[in-house]
Amino acid sequence: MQTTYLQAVGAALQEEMRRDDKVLIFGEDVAEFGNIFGVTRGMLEEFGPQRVRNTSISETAIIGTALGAAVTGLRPVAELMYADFTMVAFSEIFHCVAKWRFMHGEAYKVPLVIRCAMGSSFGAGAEHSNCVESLFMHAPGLTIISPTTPYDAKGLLKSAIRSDNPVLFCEHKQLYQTKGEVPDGDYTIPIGVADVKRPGTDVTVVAVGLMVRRALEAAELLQKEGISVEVIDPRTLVPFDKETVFQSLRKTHHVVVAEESNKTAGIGAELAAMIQEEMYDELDGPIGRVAALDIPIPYNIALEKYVIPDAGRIAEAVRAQLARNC
Amino acid sequence: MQTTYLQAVGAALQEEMRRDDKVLIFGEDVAEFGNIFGVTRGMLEEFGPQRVRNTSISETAIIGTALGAAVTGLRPVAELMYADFTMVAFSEIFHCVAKWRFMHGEAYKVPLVIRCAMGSSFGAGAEHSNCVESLFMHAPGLTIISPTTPYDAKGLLKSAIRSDNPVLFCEHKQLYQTKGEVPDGDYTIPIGVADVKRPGTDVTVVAVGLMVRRALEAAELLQKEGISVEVIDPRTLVPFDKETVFQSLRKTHHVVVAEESNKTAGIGAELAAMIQEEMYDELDGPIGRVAALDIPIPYNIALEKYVIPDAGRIAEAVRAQLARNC
Amino acid sequence: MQYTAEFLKGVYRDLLSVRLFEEKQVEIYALGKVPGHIHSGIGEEATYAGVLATRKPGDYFKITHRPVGASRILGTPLETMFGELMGRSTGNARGLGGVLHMVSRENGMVGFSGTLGCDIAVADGAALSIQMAGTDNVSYVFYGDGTSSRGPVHEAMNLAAIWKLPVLFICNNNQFAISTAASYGVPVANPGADRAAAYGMPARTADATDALAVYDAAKELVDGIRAGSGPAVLDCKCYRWRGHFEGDQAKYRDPAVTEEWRKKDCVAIMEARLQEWNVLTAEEIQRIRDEINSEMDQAIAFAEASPEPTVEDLYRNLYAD
Amino acid sequence: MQYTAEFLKGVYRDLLSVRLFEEKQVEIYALGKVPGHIHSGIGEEATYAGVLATRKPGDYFKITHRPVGASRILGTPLETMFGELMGRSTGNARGLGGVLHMVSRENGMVGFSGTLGCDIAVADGAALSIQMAGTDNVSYVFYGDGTSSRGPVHEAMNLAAIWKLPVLFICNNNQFAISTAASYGVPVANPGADRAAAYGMPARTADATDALAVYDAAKELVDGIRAGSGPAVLDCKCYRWRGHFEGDQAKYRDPAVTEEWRKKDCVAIMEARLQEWNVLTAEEIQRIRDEINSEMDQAIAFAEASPEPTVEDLYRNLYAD
Ligand SMILES: Cc1ncc(C[n+]2csc(CCOP(=O)(O)OP(=O)(O)O)c2C)c(N)n1
Ligand SMILES: Cc1ncc(C[n+]2csc(CCOP(=O)(O)OP(=O)(O)O)c2C)c(N)n1
Ligand SMILES: [Mg+2]
Ligand SMILES: [Mg+2]
Repeated sequence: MQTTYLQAVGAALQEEMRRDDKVLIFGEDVAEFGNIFGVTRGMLEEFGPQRVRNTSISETAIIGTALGAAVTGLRPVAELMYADFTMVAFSEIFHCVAKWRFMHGEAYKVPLVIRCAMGSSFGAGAEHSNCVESLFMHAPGLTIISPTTPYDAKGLLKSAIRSDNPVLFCEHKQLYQTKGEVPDGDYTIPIGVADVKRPGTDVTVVAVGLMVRRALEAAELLQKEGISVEVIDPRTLVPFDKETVFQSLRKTHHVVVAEESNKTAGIGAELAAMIQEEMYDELDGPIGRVAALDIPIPYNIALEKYVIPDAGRIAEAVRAQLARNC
Repeated sequence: MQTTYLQAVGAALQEEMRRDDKVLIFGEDVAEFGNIFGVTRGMLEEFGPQRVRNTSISETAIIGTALGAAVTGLRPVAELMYADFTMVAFSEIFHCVAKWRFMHGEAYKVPLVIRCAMGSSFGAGAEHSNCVESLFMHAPGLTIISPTTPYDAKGLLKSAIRSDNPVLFCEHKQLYQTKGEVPDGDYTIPIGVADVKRPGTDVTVVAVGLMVRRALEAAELLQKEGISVEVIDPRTLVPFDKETVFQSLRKTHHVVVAEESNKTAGIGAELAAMIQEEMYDELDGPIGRVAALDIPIPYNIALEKYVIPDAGRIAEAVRAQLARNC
Repeated sequence: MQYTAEFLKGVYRDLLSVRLFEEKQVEIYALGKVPGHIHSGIGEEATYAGVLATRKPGDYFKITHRPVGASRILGTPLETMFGELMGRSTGNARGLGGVLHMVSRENGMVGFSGTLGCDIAVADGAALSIQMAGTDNVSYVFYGDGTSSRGPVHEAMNLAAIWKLPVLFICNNNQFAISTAASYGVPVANPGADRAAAYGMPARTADATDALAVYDAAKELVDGIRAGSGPAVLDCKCYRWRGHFEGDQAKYRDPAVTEEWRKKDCVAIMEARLQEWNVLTAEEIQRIRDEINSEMDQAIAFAEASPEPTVEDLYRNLYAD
Repeated sequence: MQYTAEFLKGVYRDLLSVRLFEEKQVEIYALGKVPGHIHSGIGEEATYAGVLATRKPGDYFKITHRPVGASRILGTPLETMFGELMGRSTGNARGLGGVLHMVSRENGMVGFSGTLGCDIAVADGAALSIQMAGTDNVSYVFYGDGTSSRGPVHEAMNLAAIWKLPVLFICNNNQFAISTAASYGVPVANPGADRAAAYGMPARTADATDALAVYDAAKELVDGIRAGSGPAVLDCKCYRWRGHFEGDQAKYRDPAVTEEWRKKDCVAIMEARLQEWNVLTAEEIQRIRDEINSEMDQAIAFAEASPEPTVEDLYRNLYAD
């Protein structure tokens, strides 16, 4: 069945709530309003006000409450309206949620999911457009998922809800209305397994979030130039599926990492550093990083588009890889 | 004059407060108590309760207040007791302080310094031992300084206070009692200039914070084995002095980055990614990353020591670099 | 009548200029001229017009995302406001900050954070500048009923209280935080005033459909602050006429209640009163409206004719030299 | 006498076991047996002994960094407590969590964050579990006067209030946050109770040199919570006898005042009263002391004989399988 990414997320929530009455969701405007993007529409009606709850504007309490609920046997799905707001509960996520089990012992289980709407979305400006994965990759103890298709979103959200570890689940705003095939009913996708979104032989592009789509566009473009691009979507950033990337690399010997966040200390920093460290001899050149410019996201839309990589910029980075071969 | 790092920080504060009555300091326990490490001891007596102020335990208010004070003409030095607490004011630093000028225009100047005591210090555990530079390297708009000697600490803190841009100034707890030569009176060190702490010819070690000392120890060790290590201390992480590192690399063709924070998405991730991207052809092997294990800092001191790199681990990484030459 | 005609005309002009700005904003948004998302503040103008009638030179101000037109009261040039709103290089932040950031430093505005609540303590900082300078100025900080539940608001109030900073905290209680009614999200009737005692601060509540009632309550608190009594809280109750953002159909609330509140229009109330008091005639009112509207039309034309910011503009404001 | 002898003996044993744990902690710290930094809670035991006398099975608890010995009241085995305190593999977190994290999940303890305040809402979450299960249990959360100024405390109280969660917020007001007196850092007299009205919560204050006074006040609030009236706040006023951490000479306060407070020793007060009421004799008291001390000495010997955690232990608790 063709469904949107938004519907897929909603279906995962709905099915998991039907399956397990320990699952409940809360956050700002998730009840009557069904969340500002409509993700939780209908949930209040089906599951009632005990399991679908609005909160006050209190992000630290949302996260803290989720943590306490998880430790005492519920499986909360906490929503932060925008991924940017992970930063107002940063300590609660980084110090508490991530390290709770480590600091208190194995009797403490933290089965919670933090969902948030991430990324640029045309004119949302410097405080409502951020991607945050790289910040939390530095927090041992978290699982970080960034799905890019309806199929992945549904299957991974189900796995996240069933996981006994805390998961940061990043939904991309620009993907909410994109469509894809999603089988009816229950299925899960294992956490920590990358997906080759397009096979290819010349250059490996590891793309995250919205950049998966742009990388696929770039691959299409490049095919016309006779360049075969393999696009890998890690889907989960922690744990990271190194092996799928390494396998690809053994074939292509060229890697470009594409992400939407600022370049400095972004996801690409970690991936490039890790790949060159572990696979140096397989590389025929430096790993390219395609990322947003190191600037807050500007309000002006033309400049917003300029700051965030497009297919053209990814294609350029791929060509630069191959130019080194000559 | 030989002074401690702690005294050097104190002297910089004192001299700048004497020089410019727009400078004031506030934070938890900075007044009578002189800060929990003693850095601001005597300041209240000299400058009075208007310019040396205790706050409540309100880190977001400390940062917000510093921002408002800076925008309206003061030059606040705000203290967060531990660097870990930057995370409780993360949004205020990342979204507000860093982007304020960008979001509001050039009429807005943000001359403020956030000082914090950083790093491991024997048994302080998972929430009081963190290094945070890499998190904030992802926030365009900030200047980030991590001095490692009394001389650097004093000169750079003065530059930070005189800067019209917001500065995160990280003081390492384990360095507070270390001594070094500091000239009497006023001098500054320019922001964004690295320092070659030890010249060498075989391998470049870019070390940050406490790891500068450990890298120097490692260099000493390795010298006995006939290996000549150049130790570079970036001193400021943003802006980063690429040229000094590149110059060294043109000579050694081998780089190891040493830091104290978790490896994944740490400082070394960015530096390794950047160096391989920009200087690939000068490299004779992969850039080595020496960092803390990807685990919260454990309370048990033997394990804390195990998690954080020591001179031996840096030396090993250097040897691994050269082993590739054969 | 306890107010001078001059004063009343000033308050009215402020009130109206916010209303007309807010209406204009909705209008040009519908025409696709605004790149970002706007939050209409129609119905909430009296909070600003009333409170800001107590201001004097040297005061500082932190406004919010609603009504953004309030920036006009403080003197922000319409050209830079519309420039910013429309993402043009003539905006105060060269079109990079956007709809939430139409401010002017030269008029005492300290800025705004779209991460609601994180900027409340910025007003403490401005008040600290005032306290260090030893003047009798005030730092005004506006925030919403929903925002009142955020932690940084608590921290900022606490610090202002212990340092006795000259801050007036103004809670613009429009009774909603997106879809969440204040009656649900806030466990007290007055999200500002009922929390003031937690910091030992004096507080007042005001009917913010009436700019003069707001002024009176604010004046009492501001006089105290200027006299050195430390921070205070003012609660202004009004109602958000439109959806949270344009496009929000506000199905989460009763249209009949909305209708009731729309009848208590702060602009109409003020106009009726000024006519009754013979301060302004219907014709004069119309003239003022026309004046403001034509100023805005000119500013919009100017903004539209302004160049988009360039790639060079991007880095210009990131760091000061 | 309104209390049973059984009850009084129980409260006394709790009080004393915290005191003796705290003393033991100071003692072994001075001997260099504790790797981390400890915060002595001597003088503050009555807050815990009094409040926790209202508990029943199924309740949840969030304690603080002071007095950490309170974990003992809830049943955390001394072996895992000293194991954790001394950084040994027999600690509840294998010696990786440390002095701040001596807890037991099986006794309802939800954990603690050394980033003060960030964990207050964890008690809301535990209360949510109770609310979903529909029992009359209570989630108890302790925090300090200094911590009361942190934003997350405000957020947690607000959310507990709007969801009517069964939470008892207990402010252990020992009058200091490191060197900062509550009289400076908190703008109200009672950092807990005086802020309860901001959330429409009932509140009580108690003299926390008297465990029974604490119990009485807590009981009233807890009965209400169990009956479904939603969250409440209890303020317990006591005094931190020692420095903030061991080594702090507390020069920021008047030793004469400290002396005055030391005279109001909650343990001595309880002992005198129990003897007066013929609940315990001096000999019985001594026997209880000896019993507790010898249990502790055994546990310390056990911990000292326990292996240090290994490198394999490091990753064992990071993720659940
Ligand atoms: C920290 C934070 N959380 C959530 C949001 C999303 N958000 C934007 S406006 C809004 C409602 C604000 O309510 P209120 O403070 O009453 O102001 P109003 O919109 O009614 O003017 C919310 C939740 C935000 N911008 N910042
Ligand atoms: C968020 C945060 N800020 C600062 C600290 C440092 N700190 C540790 S204990 C303490 C004082 C706490 O005072 P209070 O809440 O009254 O508890 P007490 O120590 O008196 O028991 C402070 C400021 C911290 N641990 N966490
Ligand atoms: Mg509102
Ligand atoms: Mg205290």
